Amino acid sequence: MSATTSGHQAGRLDTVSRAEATPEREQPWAALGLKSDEYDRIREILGRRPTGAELAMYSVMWSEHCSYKSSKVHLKVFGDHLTDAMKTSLMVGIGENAGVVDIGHDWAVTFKVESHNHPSFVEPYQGAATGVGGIIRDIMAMGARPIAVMDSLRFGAIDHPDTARVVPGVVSGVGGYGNCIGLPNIGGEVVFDPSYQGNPLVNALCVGAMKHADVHLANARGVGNLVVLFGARTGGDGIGGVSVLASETFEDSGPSKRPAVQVGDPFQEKVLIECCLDLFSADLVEGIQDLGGAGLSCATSELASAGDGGMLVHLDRVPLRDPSLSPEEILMSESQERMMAVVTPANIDAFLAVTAKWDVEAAVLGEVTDGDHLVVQWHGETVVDVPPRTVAHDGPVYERPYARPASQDALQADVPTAERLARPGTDEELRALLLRMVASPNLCSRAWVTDQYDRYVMGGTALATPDDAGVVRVDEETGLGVALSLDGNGRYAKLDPRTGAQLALVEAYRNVSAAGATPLAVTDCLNFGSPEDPGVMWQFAEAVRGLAVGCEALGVPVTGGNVSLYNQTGDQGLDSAVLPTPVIGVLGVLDDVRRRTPSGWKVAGQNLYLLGTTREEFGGSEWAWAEHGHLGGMPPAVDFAAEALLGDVLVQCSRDGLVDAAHDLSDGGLAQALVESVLRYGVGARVWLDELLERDGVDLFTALFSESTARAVVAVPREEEVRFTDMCTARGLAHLRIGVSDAEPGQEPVLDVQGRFSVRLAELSAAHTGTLPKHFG
Amino acid sequence: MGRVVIDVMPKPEILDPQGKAVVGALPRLGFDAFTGVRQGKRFELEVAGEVTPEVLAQARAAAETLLSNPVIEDVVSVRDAGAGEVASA
Amino acid sequence: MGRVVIDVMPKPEILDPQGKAVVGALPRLGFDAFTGVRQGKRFELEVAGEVTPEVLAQARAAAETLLSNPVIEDVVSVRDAGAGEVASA
Amino acid sequence: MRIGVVTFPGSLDDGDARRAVRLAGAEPVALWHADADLHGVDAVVLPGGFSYGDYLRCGAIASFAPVMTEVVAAAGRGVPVLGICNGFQVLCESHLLPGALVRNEAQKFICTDQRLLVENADTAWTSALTAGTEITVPLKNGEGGFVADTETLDRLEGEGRVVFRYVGPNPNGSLRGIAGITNERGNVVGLMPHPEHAVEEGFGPTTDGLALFTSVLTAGLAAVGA
Ligand SMILES: Nc1ncnc2c1ncn2[C@@H]1O[C@H](COP(=O)(O)OP(=O)(O)O)[C@@H](O)[C@H]1O
Ligand SMILES: [Mg+2]
Repeated sequence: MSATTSGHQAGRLDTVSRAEATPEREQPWAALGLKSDEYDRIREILGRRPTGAELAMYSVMWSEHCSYKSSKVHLKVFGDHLTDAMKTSLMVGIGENAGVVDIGHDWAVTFKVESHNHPSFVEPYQGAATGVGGIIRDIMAMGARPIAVMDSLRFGAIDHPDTARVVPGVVSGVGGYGNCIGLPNIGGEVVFDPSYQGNPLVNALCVGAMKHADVHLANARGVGNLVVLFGARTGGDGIGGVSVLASETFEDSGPSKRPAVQVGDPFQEKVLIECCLDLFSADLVEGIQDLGGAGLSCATSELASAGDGGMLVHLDRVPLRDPSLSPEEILMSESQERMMAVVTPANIDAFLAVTAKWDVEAAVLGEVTDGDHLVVQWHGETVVDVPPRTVAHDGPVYERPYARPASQDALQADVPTAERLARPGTDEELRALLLRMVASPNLCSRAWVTDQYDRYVMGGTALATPDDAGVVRVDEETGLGVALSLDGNGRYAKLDPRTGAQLALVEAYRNVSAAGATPLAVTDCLNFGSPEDPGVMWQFAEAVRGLAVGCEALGVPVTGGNVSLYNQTGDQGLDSAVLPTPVIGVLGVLDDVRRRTPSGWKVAGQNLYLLGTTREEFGGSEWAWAEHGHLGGMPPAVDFAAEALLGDVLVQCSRDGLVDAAHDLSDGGLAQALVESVLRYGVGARVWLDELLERDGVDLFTALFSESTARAVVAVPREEEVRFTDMCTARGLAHLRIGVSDAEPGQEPVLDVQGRFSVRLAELSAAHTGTLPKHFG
Repeated sequence: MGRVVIDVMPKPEILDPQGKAVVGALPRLGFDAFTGVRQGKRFELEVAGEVTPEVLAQARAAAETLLSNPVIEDVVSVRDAGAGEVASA
Repeated sequence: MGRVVIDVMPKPEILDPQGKAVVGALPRLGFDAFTGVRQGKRFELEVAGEVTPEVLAQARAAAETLLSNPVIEDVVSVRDAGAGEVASA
Repeated sequence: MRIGVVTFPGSLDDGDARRAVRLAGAEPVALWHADADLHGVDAVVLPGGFSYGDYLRCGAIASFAPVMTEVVAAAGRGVPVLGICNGFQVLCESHLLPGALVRNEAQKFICTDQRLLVENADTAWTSALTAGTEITVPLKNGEGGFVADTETLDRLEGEGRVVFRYVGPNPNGSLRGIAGITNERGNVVGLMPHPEHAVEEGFGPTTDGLALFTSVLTAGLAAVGA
């Protein structure tokens, strides 16, 4: 270790002056993932060859993950579809760590979803845990107190041996971090599909709340202000490729081994949250930034380029966990649980007193300068001297070729008609199908997963799994709060990426309104295969456009998100890519979360109404997949006007107390919604569907399992019946009484489809809850 | 009846939050001699008979697969408890 | 730089859910030689200088107070790692 | 009445415990782990969470916090002390209560709405409940298995010091289904489930938990007078 230090002192350090003196020196730009034209551009920007440290910074900041070089040209579409009306509640939009939305009463919320797919395959527990930790820091960096998390998980086939390795690890990692840090987990998704074999998707969402005045931005302003790094010590985490440089620089005293995975320390992050909130409330922070991907390279270059001057950083002041780290590696390290703040000299003592109170290590690394360069020094020698914008924002932009795959037509033509895929004929077959469907991997109870997550901590959870949306209180005085739902459907998106993205959006929108909340804003995580495949790039471009158009139609802006590319297990292009999987989060607001609508009925004797109309739509359906392993045709049609109307009515029902329960219809159709609602509180139902069959011209199988959109089931108390139906009629929303919640005293509760078949709740429940424990213990 | 002892430690380069918590607590209790702590696991496996070379081989294999996570942990030793404490892996 | 190793094991009469889980999993992986497993902890404490008798005394005290809970655990050994693996407590 | 709620680094349910105290009609007082001072409170709650990450043993490092010296002394004087989840673990590590809590038998964290049988309604924290009745409050823990040697278990049961017992399937492998216990004097109570998450209509499964916090309003003042 001291050998390494003496290595630097022996003059091996690749300083700026050395770079100027040795322009011909060969540099491992290719090993760092740079293309030759990108390397040339760096030389052009600097007017010399970069130092090793500079090369490290550019290479990581210009990577796909940090620079969005393949996706940028498409993401612009969100801006094109942002209307003035959509901007009204948007306080901070795309471009910051996370978007900020005004929810009234001087409160704002910030939320974002991010992926941690690859690390979760390599080491499921730590990969998932650090994914949760990372998104929480993004939310903290906005000045907010994190108030809830959600997780959207996709795994390979449920019975594949590797799934048995990945699932328990990921689930306990999400829980291990979230539980220990004390954030309620209020919802998410669990999906199984062979396309995610070897490439699971782990997307984590965090939402935070703050007063308007507390919104913080990541910028370094004010010459003379100090740059402070605080939190965990810096180790060799996640520096992977950059070790190439380290070994070049220190030939004879090679650095010690670098960790293959990052380990999270949720306790450190919990303390960091409380420490940050103390700092914010004492107004001791001018600008703040989390350290995530690309660590100090990202934080310093982003803070500096968003500021009004330059920045000087003494890298040797970074507290290290591993003293053998080289300057390049320190710049690159992705050690978790660290933050960077800009603090005035007048406040620094007070700042350090707060960090000391929380036992959080802090180091003043440098200051904001009146130049316009980011300068990094190592024991007094300059190793980085760059215009920060060129690192943080002026990365390469690719217009990657994209083309609709030739196979798309055949896929869409493969419609799951009755001739092609056998359907149940008799009532007895329908009953058996219902039991199989509720036990199928994607429709069965998620309790095995969600029972490992604390949903009660912080005392503000008004709804959580298995309800349609998670609902948490923001303000204890008024009861003001937010609802969130996170949804995606890769099969729909595979059949038609544009519609698929919109289907994810409308489902999340519907879930939030079913809970009684007014949808306000959107975040997204776009998980796709390799952008170098034109077919994948087409899927991506289509999905982004679909989403942008959908957001405009519904009047809800995208406030931020994340793109995850290269999700695939081989190099077979489209065929080895995961299903294109846009995961969409919608946030809604409730003036009083106690008015939220739960998804199950609690009392007998309430009338059940089906809202919306049913068509025969089985393309990409859970039925086609679970029963026949079939994926083809077109996904269900999207009707934004119908979704908006349904949403409006559901929100009004909650406000006026017209319904006691509401459950949206999505995967698995009406049958699944009915089953979930009866099982929620153990109150059965008697259902009659003849009128529906007649009105919509469908058969019972279609009525039960079709996945038509813009539908929900509600439970209406008898005394509200007239007001409720009058409102639906006045608003022009199709509504039909299809049954009654039912609990005969002294009798076992049942779900009864009148005249056709009947299932005891105990039997339904056994089928529904048995699947995950059977596979994962 | 024999016994095999297996020691597993977090890899030195990997963050060890548990050891970190302990090293922070020690000085507060007046134990000021220690500059670092790492916390690992110790398994004691019982066998009905003697600890034969076959048993030790099984123990070694179990240590590498089930009892440690090679991504973040090292198997430090696998040994016959009866044969005295001799480091062997 | 010296190192002290401390081993802590659950008391034999106390329920050890982790050991129980391991003993259940071993045969499923084909490791059939083991009749019982207990999972304990191994601490490695670093000292700046040598492991003096004072350091060992501190380590022993830390083992008995902070590093183990006498209701459920026994300190199995506290030893100087440099001095070979010699059981000592 | 003023009830102190201790915050250790890593405490999570301290805010919820303070809210429960307030809803019960008392004044919550935030206590800091590093202060060797109880600020004259009439009762103390050690809340749930993961103090110091619970990395060594649950509650182990917290039990050595300066504030715990005062809590132990106050408990000895008869001041009511309630330990919830991590707080229960701290009480055991501090030897204010016997036994210990180990990893759940199923090796998984569990969060569930848990039915409990009230077995002792004579403690400082349960006088507003009725022995023999059931309550339902959230349970959420990864290391909630209560263990003690047979002699201790027999004594706890013989002396009526089992305060709460799990109803239905044993959620975490606790010996004899024990969910909460008290000391001989009945002023110190520890339990794994979370009454503070069941104090408000609309949040949590019931409001059954409020009774623990109202119980101490009468018991607490008597004890402090003593
Ligand atoms: N799919 C997307 N949709 C909208 N905004 C996105 C998307 N992906 C990334 N962004 C935005 O681009 C910015 C940079 O993203 P990212 O690098 O993930 O942020 P961070 O550096 O905070 O992790 C953020 O403001 C993010 O919200
Ligand atoms: Mg960020």
